[in-house]
Amino acid sequence: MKTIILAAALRLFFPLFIFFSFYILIRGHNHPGGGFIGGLILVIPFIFHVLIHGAKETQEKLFLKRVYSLRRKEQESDLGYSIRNIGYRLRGLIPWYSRQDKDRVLVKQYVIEPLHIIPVGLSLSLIAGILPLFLGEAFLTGVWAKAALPLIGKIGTTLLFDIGVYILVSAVVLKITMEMSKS
Amino acid sequence: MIFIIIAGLIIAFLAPLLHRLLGKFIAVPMVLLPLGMFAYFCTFISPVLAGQPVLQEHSWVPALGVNFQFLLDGLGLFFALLITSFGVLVMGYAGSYLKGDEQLGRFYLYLTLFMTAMIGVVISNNILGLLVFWELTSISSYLLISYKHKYEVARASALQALLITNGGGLCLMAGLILLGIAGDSYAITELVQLRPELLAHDFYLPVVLLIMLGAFTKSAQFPFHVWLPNAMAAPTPVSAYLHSATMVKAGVYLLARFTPMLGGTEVWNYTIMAVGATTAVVGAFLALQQLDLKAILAYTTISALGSLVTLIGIGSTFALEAMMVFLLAHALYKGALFMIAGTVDHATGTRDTTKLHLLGRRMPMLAAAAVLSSLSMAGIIPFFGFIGKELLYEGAFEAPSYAMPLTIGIVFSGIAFVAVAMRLGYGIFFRKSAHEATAIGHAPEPGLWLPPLLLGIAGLVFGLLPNLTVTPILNAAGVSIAGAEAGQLELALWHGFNPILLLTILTILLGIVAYVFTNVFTTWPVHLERLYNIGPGQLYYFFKRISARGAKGLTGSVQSGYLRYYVATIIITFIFLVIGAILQENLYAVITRDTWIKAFSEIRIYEYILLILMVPATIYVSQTNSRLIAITTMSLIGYAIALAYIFFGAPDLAATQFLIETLTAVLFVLVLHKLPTLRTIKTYRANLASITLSTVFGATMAYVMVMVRQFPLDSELKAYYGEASWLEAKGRNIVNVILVDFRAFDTLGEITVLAVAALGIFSLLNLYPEKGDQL
Amino acid sequence: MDLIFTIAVGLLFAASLYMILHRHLFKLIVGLMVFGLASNLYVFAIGRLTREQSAIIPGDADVAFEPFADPVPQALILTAIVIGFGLQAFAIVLVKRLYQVSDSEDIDELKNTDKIDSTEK
Amino acid sequence: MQLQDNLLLLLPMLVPFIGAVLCIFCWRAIVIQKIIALLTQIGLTGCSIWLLQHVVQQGIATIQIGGWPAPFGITIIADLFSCLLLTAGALAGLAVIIYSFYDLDKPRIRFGYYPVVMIMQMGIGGTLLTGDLFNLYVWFEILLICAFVLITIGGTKQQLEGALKYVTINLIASGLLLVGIGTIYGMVGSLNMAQIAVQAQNLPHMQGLFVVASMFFIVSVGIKAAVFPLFFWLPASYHTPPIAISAIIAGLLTKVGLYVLVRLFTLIFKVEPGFTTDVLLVMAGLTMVVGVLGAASQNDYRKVLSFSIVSQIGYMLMGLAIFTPLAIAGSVYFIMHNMLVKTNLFLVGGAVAQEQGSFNFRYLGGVYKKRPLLAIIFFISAMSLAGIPPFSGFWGKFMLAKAGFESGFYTIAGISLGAGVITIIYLTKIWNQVFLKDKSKDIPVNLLHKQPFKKMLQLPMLLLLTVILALGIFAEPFIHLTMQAAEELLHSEIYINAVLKEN
Repeated sequence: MKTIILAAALRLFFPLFIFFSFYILIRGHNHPGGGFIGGLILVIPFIFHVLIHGAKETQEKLFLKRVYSLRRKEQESDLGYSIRNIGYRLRGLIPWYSRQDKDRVLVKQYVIEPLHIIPVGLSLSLIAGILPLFLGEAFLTGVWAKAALPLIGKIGTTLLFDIGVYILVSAVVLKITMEMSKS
Repeated sequence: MIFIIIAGLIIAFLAPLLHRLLGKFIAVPMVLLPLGMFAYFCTFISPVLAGQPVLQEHSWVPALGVNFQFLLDGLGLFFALLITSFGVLVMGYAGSYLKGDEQLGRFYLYLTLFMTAMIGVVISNNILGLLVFWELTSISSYLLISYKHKYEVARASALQALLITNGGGLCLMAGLILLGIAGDSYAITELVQLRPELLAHDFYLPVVLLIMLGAFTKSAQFPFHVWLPNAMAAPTPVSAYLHSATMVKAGVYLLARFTPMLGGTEVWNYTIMAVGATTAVVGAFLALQQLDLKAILAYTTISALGSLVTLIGIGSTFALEAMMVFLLAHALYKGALFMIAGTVDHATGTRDTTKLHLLGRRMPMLAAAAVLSSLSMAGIIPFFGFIGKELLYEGAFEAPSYAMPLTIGIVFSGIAFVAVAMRLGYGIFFRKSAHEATAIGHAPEPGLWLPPLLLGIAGLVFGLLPNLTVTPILNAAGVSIAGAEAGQLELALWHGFNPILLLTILTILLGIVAYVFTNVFTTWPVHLERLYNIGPGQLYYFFKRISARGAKGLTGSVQSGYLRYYVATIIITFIFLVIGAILQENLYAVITRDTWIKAFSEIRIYEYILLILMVPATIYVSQTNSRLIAITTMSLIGYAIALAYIFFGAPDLAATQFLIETLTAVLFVLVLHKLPTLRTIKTYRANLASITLSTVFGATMAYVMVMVRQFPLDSELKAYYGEASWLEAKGRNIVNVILVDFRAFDTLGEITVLAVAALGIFSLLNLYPEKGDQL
Repeated sequence: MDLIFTIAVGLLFAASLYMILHRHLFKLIVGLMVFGLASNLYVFAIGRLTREQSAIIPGDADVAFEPFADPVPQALILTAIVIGFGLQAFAIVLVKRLYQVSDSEDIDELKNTDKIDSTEK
Repeated sequence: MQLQDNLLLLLPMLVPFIGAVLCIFCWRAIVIQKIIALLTQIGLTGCSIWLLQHVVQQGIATIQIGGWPAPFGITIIADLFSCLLLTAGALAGLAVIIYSFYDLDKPRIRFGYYPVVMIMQMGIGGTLLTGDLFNLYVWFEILLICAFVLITIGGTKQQLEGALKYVTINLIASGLLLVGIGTIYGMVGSLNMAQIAVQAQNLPHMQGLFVVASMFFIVSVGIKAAVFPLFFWLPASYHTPPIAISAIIAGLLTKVGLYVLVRLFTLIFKVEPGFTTDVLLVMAGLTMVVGVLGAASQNDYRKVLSFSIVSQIGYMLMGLAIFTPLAIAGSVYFIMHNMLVKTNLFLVGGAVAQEQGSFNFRYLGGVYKKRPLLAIIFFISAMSLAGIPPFSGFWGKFMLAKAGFESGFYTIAGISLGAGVITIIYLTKIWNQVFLKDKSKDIPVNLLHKQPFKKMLQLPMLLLLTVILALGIFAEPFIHLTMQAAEELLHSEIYINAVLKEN
């Protein structure tokens, strides 16, 4: 299924799906949608990526993070190098601003393993449950902030809970698809 | 008295430790324990003889009425003294017999445990407490029989003994529970007062039969006697203690104990009498045929137990008193003879009477003990055995009914006793024969001949001076069984010339004749094999084999390994239960014409799409032989259902259903090439059967649905959520509010399931033996 | 309108059982999935049906007015669908691995663990 | 007080949950996982005992998740029955966790043994404490998926084969359970068990339907509880995974199923003489008989015990069918005792196999001489299971038999005692074959490279043995508690009032 058109289309749809899924998550409290549906939508482009490129490549492209440093110039002072390097590292955090310098060195690389995201989702939901306990409320009570945010609306622990669901569902589905595709 | 029990248990469990500390001197503390107990019980002699039973109570599980309630009356005291005094001798004997055995500590553990349990049995006043100790004796007996656990014989015999006695124990348990229900009390002293009510109670018959079963199995009555000869696989001290002097008499004790409460009726007397007499005759007959020393003794024990039980069955005051005397006499000589047999075995390495000759010269003290006890066994004046036998004969002779057959049976048993006694006391020790004297490995040490000798001397002393020694306590025991009119017994060696004396002389003469013709009896079994093949011993193995095979067959057919049978069975059970409930509750009548009309009414045109999509898809998916089409059609069904959710106001559900269905299809596609290709495996008949079953199942579900839906649903949840969703939970999408607020706990569980599923899939796909991980 | 659901539920249950009883690994897994669909549909239908008006409180109201679809079965089914997805995904992988290991799609041949005298260690 | 009340009831679920989450965070760090698991399990045991003590002193405790009032939110409720089982389960779990330190292979630990076991503990806690029917379903599914994962972890052929049966039958059970819950909702429009119980009395025209609905639960929960003729998955799968897994599943899961049956049939569907009683009685009797016969005919340590689980379930069901205070108390006691004893017997088997490399009687022997402590542990546990006094099983058996005789159910009481004899047969079979007999000379070579025996394995067994002995010899307080629990169960208004007290 390695078609160029699909691959190109996917690149286009990637941010779209991500934003759409987030939109579904946020509006879920008042309209059809919610963390679960949102999470499923979030993984759609990833699944397509897996289907098109295979799990190995998906991992390589989407989940492999590399951290680079600049190569040290000759006779450069420690201080100067450090300043330059920190600047470079900071720029590296912004995806579209990172420079493909030739004189960089790979410091370390790590794979973002969906498995490690699973407990994050679980603990977010759990925290949403435990927080109200400290406010003297029952477990999993919805506690709401006084002020409302623009676009998102009122913020409450239920939203946090739903975000936990969202993260977990996407991580789980991603993990399952990637494992199945790998084997 | 509870501290006696506790001390016994503690010392029992200390025995292995003591063995490690003291080595072969472990016998010293182990002998001191029963000695101390004996001394303790002796302090109760005077109050008990004065007619004041001692009653002590300690609560254990009062919620169930199970307590340690100890009663020391004549009967209990008699048995307690018997058990502890024999305990002293056997513990000492065992120390010498098993000297150097590395598991001696364990042996003492079991033996002490047994002794303690046995004391518990005879002093318990609470019938459930009695049951507890009763079962403990079975278990410790099991452990003792299987002591030489290397040998298959020991293991099999131990199992047999355990099964029979424990089976009886369970009967006893049932009987005692019923007795407790009938009398609304668990105390023997109270139940005795309720005798008239108990006799009239509906439960009387089952109670009596069940208790008898318990007693008969324990006391090796025909046809349950088979375990006792096999139990001789145990080390000899065990045989001497458990299987002749004490444990097997627990059944006799039980019957005696319950006589004042339940006895005296026809069913009680005749059943016990018949079983006892049969056992006495069968045991005696089989004893004559044995060649093995311990087997001979085992069968005579069975016979003696039969005689004891017969006396209880006769039930007259005199017979009951005679029973006590004979019991003591038997314990004395049989315990001694077992120990002698053990010593002989220990010294020569064989127990085969045909290989044992002229042992008297090399082991004079042992021979003396043997002579004393076999004379007692044969019932020769002036030994205590003589008094016992006289009373036994008299009891049978004067039985209120069936005196004649009973007497014949008992006398037959007596004849066998004489013959056997001659073989033991004379045959292997002194009889001149063509053979050389049997070689003796090493001369027995005092610990091996002193205990039997003491017992033999006791038999003589008790015989000469019965009234100075044992009569009072026997009388007290008689009072506990037979009531106040008993207790007047005066034991004496000489009763004058009467029919009983005639019978005794006849017995001795015939016994000598039987001894002379020993060979005839011992070669008989060859001719009798066929008879034995249908005897209870063979029957036990037959049942065991059959039931093992049956169990295997049943298990094989129930747990067949065929998954579809499992599923079919479950579904059939389900259908059966649901339809059964519908018929039982007359629910088919509830469904009226209106229900059906309602079911057909107001379908909108576009809703037919659902059916049009679903019906062919469903049929197709179950018939197709293409994997891809199967997946596609299944997704189609899923989408149709999603459509239904949209039609009926469930957009969230529809979206989820749609996404999940797609995702499932994707997962399938991902592994499709690893999945088996489809083909039809089923046979035509199986196909027909499963179509039928499936149809009935589907129809049942549909029927239940129709039935439920005919009533209006007034859901308070729906109403409440409708009101509270926006005002209190601040969300307009009620479904989502339920998921993240009202019932968020469910959702927490749900995501946990997902997480675990991901972990599981991860491990399934990455961890398997072929992958090189050493499991 | 009950009729549609009655027929559909009956049909789905029957078909799923039919497939489970077929001795084929693949059919088994499909049958189990259809079984899940059937039970969801059953729960949905038994909570009574309301056309079109979904369980969402309109923007101008404080409470939901009848008739609106019962949100409770919906929430239950949503949970059940998700849980079912997890279990079914696991089952698919299990079947896949089992087929790899045993090399047979006939379930009747997979009865070693039930045998009394199996040769396992 | 709010916080304390909340914590009291939540901790049995949250402690293992947090432990599991932490374990997943430390996916690769086995040692840390072990420490977390141990701490969690100790914490869980402590919480259970705390809760038990609270309930004993102050009666039933409830909280509402999310603060929504009773029939509308999810109720978490602890009565004596659930607390007793919770404590027993936590103790069994503790023993298994300690055991697994010394016997479970590394790969299985690396692939999530600890987190899954802990989530299973959470599921058990949830099942025991929830007062909501659908929430119960969710907890059941957690138990189910955890069992799936644990049974298949390691992926040997036998495990997968057994798992196929486990998965198929249990997925059907889940479906039927969901359908049953849907049916109940369709009838009364509520999911709170107490509220359903109230409604059941208020809706006389639905009495018949309630009986029909109860059949859904008998079958679906009966499958999980391994009742005849629904138990087939159990002997097919329980013996396939390593002992550290078998023990915890075998010790706890079926009993949890039985707990639910008892809960439902004391609270919602009353067992009244008639169809339900007959069904339960027949099932109980057949379960006992088929179970013991199955156990007696096996030649593998784990298989014997697997069938033995089935037979013991029959006893527990029998108490429910008889439905008198004594009978229910007997069942409660039996469940508790069985959780501990069965776990311990499985652990002993594991220790034996660690040294000898097999579970098959043909290749085992000589343990009695070589490992006396292990032999004692086995013997006492086995005697407990067989119901020999004064060990714990006796009291359960006694209470059930007495209740049966008292209420006129002579046949079932007789069967229960008769099955006891066969119980002794198969236990002595193990004793004979594994402990007494000398080891056979011709052992296949692949069984010879065995692991050295780790003495520490006996520690968790001794822990359980202590509890078992206490349960038997100092039975009075426990029996008193079970009697109280039975009174609570039979007077369902106590439970209902505790849940719906605000209204």
